[in-house]
Amino acid sequence: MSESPDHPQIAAPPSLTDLGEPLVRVEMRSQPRLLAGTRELVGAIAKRLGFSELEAGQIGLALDEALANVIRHGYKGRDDGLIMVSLWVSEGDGSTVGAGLHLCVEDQCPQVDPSKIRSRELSEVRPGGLGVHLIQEIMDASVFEKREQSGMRLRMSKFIPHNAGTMTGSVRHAG
Amino acid sequence: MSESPDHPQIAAPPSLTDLGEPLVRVEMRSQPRLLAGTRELVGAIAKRLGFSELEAGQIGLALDEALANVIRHGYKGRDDGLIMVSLWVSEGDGSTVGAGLHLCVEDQCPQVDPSKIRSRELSEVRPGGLGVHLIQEIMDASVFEKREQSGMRLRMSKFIPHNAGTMTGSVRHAG
Amino acid sequence: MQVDITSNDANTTVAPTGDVDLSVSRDLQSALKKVMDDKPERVIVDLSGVPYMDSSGVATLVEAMQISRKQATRLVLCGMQEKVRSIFEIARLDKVFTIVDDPATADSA
Amino acid sequence: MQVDITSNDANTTVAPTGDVDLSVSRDLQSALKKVMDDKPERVIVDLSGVPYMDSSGVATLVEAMQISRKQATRLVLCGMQEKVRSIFEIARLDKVFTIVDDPATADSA
Ligand SMILES: Nc1ncnc2c1ncn2[C@@H]1O[C@H](COP(=O)(O)OP(=O)(O)O)[C@@H](O)[C@H]1O
Ligand SMILES: Nc1ncnc2c1ncn2[C@@H]1O[C@H](COP(=O)(O)OP(=O)(O)O)[C@@H](O)[C@H]1O
Repeated sequence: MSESPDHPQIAAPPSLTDLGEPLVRVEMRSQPRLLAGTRELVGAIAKRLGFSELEAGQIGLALDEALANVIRHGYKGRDDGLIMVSLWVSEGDGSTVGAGLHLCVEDQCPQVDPSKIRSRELSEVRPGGLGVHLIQEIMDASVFEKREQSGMRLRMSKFIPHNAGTMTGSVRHAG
Repeated sequence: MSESPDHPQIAAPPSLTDLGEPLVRVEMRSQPRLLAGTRELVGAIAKRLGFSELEAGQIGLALDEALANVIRHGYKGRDDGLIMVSLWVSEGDGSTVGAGLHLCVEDQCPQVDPSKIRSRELSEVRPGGLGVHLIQEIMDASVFEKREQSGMRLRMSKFIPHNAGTMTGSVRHAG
Repeated sequence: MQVDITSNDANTTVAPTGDVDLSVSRDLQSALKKVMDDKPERVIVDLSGVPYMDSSGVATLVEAMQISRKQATRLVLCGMQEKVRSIFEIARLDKVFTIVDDPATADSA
Repeated sequence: MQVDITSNDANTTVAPTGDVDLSVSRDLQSALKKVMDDKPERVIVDLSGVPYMDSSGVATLVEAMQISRKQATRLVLCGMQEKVRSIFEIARLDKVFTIVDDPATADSA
């Protein structure tokens, strides 16, 4: 998958069984006008988790690319397809899963060979062919797979570096 | 419901039957940290629909107030309750429903008498007691009701004044 | 959300940054209560860093106002962004609070 | 998203405002194609009003670059916000495009 040496994908995303019930689930029609809402939902939650403004925006971008691919390649531009996005937050407290944000994108499209889902080589500059690469560079772990019944699934995770932040506020005194 | 004369609630929100399948459905746990994501999702979609930045923010606020009330009054602060938010967009093209954004918030809480869901009088200034008032002032139509099986439902709509905007871009030439 | 507190002479400025909603309003509440405990002459709440506030945030400010009146502390809100101002207007609280535009003039309001 | 187009002498500036994602990238694409049709000496894409861009937006810029090279139009990107710059860096396109910080210096880049 042409991973760059400085961004090795060390970990696999946790299994759906390990993750349990999602915190948030979004079911959306396969329409480009809905991309902004869904990526902003995930970006806002990422920020609350302690990811930086830039990282939260990038996580939103990774999701946007995944959804856009389902709309373009999976549903071929049909606007009444269903896309399911699930989101989990792991606190990393003693469980097998480190602290992080986990996303799962599922569709009801014809299944394809997951190994065919890959971007162009970065050196072969042409319009397009970047989405999967962006997903892989931004997220710490990602995997495309066939769903049990029908459709495709993308699972992806981004872990929180050290104790990056808190879910609540902080008070600073001066003067 | 102490409606102000300058914001009469002329219309009722369209029925769920008239609205049909939602464009987007969000299922979230009853956790305050998820409010930002959900209101930003709805705000982003409202902006794409042609609502102004301020109006889109206010629609997000109305949803935030509705969700916060479910968390505080319905689930009494429990963080594992389920809240379902559905969103529809009506184009207002010949259908019985005018162009607008429609939201439905559903929970699985003990049912209460919908007529008891009301804010304090604005003149009796005290902390709290504003959420329902904000929802009623911001939205053009809103109704609390008991769900068929269990739990409560809030349906609310905001209509688009004249041809406020487009769902796509626009190009302006000068010079 | 983060809350910065600065004091000079008789004035204490409380400056939250970030969205103030149900998930963080309790932090603003305790910061305001703590500041009021010192009974300063004037408490200035600088809202210029707050792009969004819901009714739980408004409630903490109403509570602070009630405390301030009991102890003759002057409470001034300043720097409100348009979206935040609109909630005060809808709730008819824009005439109940002392609200000034510019943090620089809040010292004398 | 809105696209503003202004021309002076040999330069044409294309300034989109708003998020550029799959829902609007086609509008940016046709604006760029139209501008390229006139074969100006230099096309400046001012991205200072673009807080967010996805790969469909990047694709329209790569396409414009390919057209520009065929007809000896100079294509310059300017005013990129940090979030937008990061996608160019991840895609290793930050060295392929001519990118300047300041719209004022794009005229001579
Ligand atoms: N959700 C998907 N379903 C089916 N095929 C996909 C999906 N996502 C990506 N692909 C395949 O992987 C290729 C690379 O995707 P990407 O890197 O996003 O570039 P692009 O979509 O511009 O071609 C696509 O061309 C397509 O063949
Ligand atoms: N989702 C809900 N479920 C049950 N009761 C509710 C709900 N929303 C509002 N209420 C009732 O309506 C009252 C007014 O709500 P609101 O105007 O938001 O003010 P507050 O929540 O601060 O009391 C609440 O005190 C509560 O009794």
